[in-house]
Amino acid sequence: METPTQMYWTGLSPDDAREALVNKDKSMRDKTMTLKEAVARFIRDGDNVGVGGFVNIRQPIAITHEMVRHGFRDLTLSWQSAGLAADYLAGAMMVDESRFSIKRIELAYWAHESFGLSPMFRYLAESGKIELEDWSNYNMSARFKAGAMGLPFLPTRSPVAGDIPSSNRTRIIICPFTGRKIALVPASNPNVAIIHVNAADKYGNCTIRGTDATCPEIAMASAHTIVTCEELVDHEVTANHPKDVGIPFPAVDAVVHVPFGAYPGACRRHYYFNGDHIRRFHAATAPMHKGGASDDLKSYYDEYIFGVETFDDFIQKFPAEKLMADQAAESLNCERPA
Amino acid sequence: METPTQMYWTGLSPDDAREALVNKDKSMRDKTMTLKEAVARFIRDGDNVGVGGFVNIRQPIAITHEMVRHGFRDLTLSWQSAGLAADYLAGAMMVDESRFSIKRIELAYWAHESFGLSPMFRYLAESGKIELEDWSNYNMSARFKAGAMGLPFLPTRSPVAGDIPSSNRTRIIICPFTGRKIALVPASNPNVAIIHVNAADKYGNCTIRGTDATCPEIAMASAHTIVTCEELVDHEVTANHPKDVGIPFPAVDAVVHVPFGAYPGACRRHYYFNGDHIRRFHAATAPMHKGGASDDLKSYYDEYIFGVETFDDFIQKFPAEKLMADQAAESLNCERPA
Amino acid sequence: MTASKNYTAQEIIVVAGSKILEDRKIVFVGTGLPMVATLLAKLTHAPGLIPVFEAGAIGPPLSVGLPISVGDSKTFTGASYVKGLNAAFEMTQRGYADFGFIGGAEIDMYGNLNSTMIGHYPDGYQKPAVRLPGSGGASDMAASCERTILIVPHDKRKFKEQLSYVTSPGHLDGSPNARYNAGLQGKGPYRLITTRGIFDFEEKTGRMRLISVFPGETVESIQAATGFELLTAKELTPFPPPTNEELRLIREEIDPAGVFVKK
Amino acid sequence: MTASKNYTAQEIIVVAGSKILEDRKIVFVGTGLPMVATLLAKLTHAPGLIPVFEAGAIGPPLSVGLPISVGDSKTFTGASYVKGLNAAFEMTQRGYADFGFIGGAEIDMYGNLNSTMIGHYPDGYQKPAVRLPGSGGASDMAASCERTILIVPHDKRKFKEQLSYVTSPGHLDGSPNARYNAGLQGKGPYRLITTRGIFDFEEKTGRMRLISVFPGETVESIQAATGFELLTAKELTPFPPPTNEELRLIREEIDPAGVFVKK
Repeated sequence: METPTQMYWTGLSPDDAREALVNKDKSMRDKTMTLKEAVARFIRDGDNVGVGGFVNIRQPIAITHEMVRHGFRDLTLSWQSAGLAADYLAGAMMVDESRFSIKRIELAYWAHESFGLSPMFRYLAESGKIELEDWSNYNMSARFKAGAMGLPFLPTRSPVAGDIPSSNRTRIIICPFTGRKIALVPASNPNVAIIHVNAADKYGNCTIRGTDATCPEIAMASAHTIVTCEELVDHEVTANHPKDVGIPFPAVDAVVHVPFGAYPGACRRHYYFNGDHIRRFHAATAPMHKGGASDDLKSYYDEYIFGVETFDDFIQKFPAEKLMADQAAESLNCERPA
Repeated sequence: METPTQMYWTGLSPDDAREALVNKDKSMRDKTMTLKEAVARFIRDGDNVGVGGFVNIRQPIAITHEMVRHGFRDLTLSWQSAGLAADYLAGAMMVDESRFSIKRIELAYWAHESFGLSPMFRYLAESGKIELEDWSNYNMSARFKAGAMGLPFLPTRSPVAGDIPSSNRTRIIICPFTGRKIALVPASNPNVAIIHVNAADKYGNCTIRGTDATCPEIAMASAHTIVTCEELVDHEVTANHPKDVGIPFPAVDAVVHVPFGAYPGACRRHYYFNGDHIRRFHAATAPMHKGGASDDLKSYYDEYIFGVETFDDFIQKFPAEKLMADQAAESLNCERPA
Repeated sequence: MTASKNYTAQEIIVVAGSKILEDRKIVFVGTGLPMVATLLAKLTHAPGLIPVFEAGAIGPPLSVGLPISVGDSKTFTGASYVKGLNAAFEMTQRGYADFGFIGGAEIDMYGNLNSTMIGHYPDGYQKPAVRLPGSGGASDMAASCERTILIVPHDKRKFKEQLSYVTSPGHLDGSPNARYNAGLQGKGPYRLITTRGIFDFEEKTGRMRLISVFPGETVESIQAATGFELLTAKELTPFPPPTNEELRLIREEIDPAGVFVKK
Repeated sequence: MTASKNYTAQEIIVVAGSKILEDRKIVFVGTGLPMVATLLAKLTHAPGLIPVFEAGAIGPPLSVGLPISVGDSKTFTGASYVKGLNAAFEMTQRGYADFGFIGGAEIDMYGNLNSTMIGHYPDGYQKPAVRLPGSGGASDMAASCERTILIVPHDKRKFKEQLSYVTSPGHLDGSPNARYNAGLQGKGPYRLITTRGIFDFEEKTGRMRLISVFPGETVESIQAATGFELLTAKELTPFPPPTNEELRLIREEIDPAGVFVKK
């Protein structure tokens, strides 16, 4: 615990992250483009990808589908708590490792709360196919925050004890002010952030409803940020409710209008979970857990991801009745007039 | 720079601040009271008082007037950039040190931007009457933030060089992750925060327009918080625009409805600066700078502070025409329908 | 309110959890049974209880029903303060959470919990026998809530002398001031609720101590389901079965769909 | 656009400052002349310039007129992002500010600035001869903006071999990598604008170097008003007087009340 392993950075080091931002075009310009274009332009093999959302809330599902279609190798994935976005990327690796592969995961949690464990996580971890680095939710949130603040680390009090600090690059020091132990967690500056939001203007100012999760921090920490939004709105709309803007335009590189972009997960004010489809997706991994082939999972990907051109085509596979029911369920959650 | 003075805490130490909060009643209850009651109940001689607002924007002027009427001794005052709130407390000391006294100031800036220097600051500092600890704006903001986060310190990159770090309790360390120098600034956990906001509900949820300054951090860092508000609103109003709520109710101990509570400074959406009165107040210190008596300043205090019962009486001393003109000027600043 | 005999293990856990919560305090609520216990407490003896969720909702009334995720829209509607994870954990680290609920797949006698992996740590860390979800916010709550309430189903496989991995620190090795010396905040595990009874932790040793026995269990039956030696309080109180009204609230008002409390 | 001879020292400073700013870049704006220079740049060659203010406004259009404070309501109306001081400085520390304007009461040959006190530091710190306002955000901008533009009225009393106090670090002692080694970010002082001319800082030595001379000044007159030896660029360009259109913009459009640019 007191003798951590040699320091290394995944994604960008603090100095490189600063340099990348200094040299980036931070101007207020139209950043709208297609998802295909955004993914091809801002993600590279070997990148550290920061994943927005929280468990199955406002996860960047559309972006992960497009990433799978594009194909990437040796990614590092970083998040605090993830569900479906992680599953879609991991499932692609289970289907065809030569086409899509994850090298490493820096995480606090990968499962689905009331929808159960992630069979993808269990499969990849228990077969030793991915490098793991465990942190706590606050650790990962603070790491992104440190990255967003231009700092090499933040101090945290949790968890300074137990086995998490020795699973990762935490350094425990004696606080020079109090004499008590305190943890320092190193910044995370991903190469690219993938984030879904409620609304954005063409410049990239993002309105977030309900949980901010750690999306603002991931966007500000990353060298580039791809944003999908339920609603693409006029700049005047975002500027009129400025405290609702969670991510400011200079942090964003691509804005893509993708309604239902977090589906079958949930998105506040737009739609609640489609638990049936989450379970159906998970069920496709069952044969592989028994040592069987990937045929079922491959069929799922062939039907829902490789078999469609865009995420909109994926959404069109759901009956309108179901989509509207999930929207209606969310209306009840929000208790507000339309 | 590398061998800082022995550590000491002003206000509460991190451990004491935690203990105080753990033992405090954090329930959701009606916290409205009079300003007299709030000041008498939550401020003590010798306290470290965290001052909200920024220069002359949304400073807690009404609270400082009541503090002066009450009388306190040996206060420590902490802020990033202050104007009139600092002046009113300091002027009281210049008028009668036995009735009101400041022992120490932890600050980044004390002046008035376009309204010039603070004659109170110059007088007290140049006569050696107060202990000074200089920081930068970000230092003080980060110190309150550390206090609000329950941390003993935050790292900052500014200013790790120059004379500021040796003027205060900054410790410069070698970052264990990068090998570069970085500053650690100790938390500030004041005994009490004094803050003016745009709107609050009776529980203490505070809506802030325009700059948050460092008000949320000061409130969350302090053992107790007194809030004055331009508008006292129903809880439903604050809860309907939750991202506008900058300070949550558990951080607040007293809510006082004080329209014009930051006047003659400015408050977004409510009123712009009354520069004439700021200059008139400052002019009352002129004889003291020439080694003369405090009669002019005493007259000012006798008329505007000691001569009135409440802050509302102070406001009534301004012609309605002037108050309305300052409100009208602010309407033009905000470019929005009523 | 007559006692019912038709209740499940999850139902008595929920009732026990709700009774430990105090009115007008702040409780950091994790997913699952803690949500149900919090709602039950608010509907019974603790209407002024203030829930906090790690995704960033402070003080929601939970008037739109039982959330199925801690980041769920239902946790945000009507909340006083709506931010993200950093804000929720910063407040907890500061001392705003009087109580926190934590679960785990394994527990030891000091209330340390494992929710990361089954296998050998550190050698088998990169290829665990069973990979669990990971800490999520549990280790943060364990580190910084003032008092934690642990919930673990009670069987010998889960109540272990030695955990595979310590995710959420409890009383550590039970030594004096162990938590403070390690840099942790808060008093640590306050109560443990299992499927068999309720426990506290002896102040001097930090060790798990049986204080209340659920209907149908005895000191012996509980010890037999535990992989280490249990302490037992001098005055052991039997825990009453849930009342019909409590069961009605759980089954009809709080979790009618059986999302967390299976029927 | 014919040249005018009727302009003030403040006006030529504003014009010089605006010309150094680049279109589509982010500038961290301090109170006073930097606000006027930023507005002038936006109205002339840099309509896409993005102002940031330390009180927490990112990218306001400044369409409601000249602010008189960096926390002024006028800096917030129409802004894209509205937070507080921590957010503004965190973004700057991260690298979001391409330029920052800083002033001071004293400057040395390396672009270090004093805005804290006149007197002896540290002995006289607690009872200074003259107490100045203090750093405010100046030392933070000096530490973390990518390039800083300094503005100091030019006279011997202010251009000193040795400062009373270093508030805002510039090129420190001018040694190679001095800023990086001290832990600072960004390239430091990029240009200095005075009442007499424009300066850069020699890369190798970090020393102040005259690059452009204002009308009516010479290398000699400027050196005579400077308390240390100035470097001079090989090709010294005379700075043209403000145009009538520039003066009209300043006097009629930007600061008609003469809040910062005295008439």
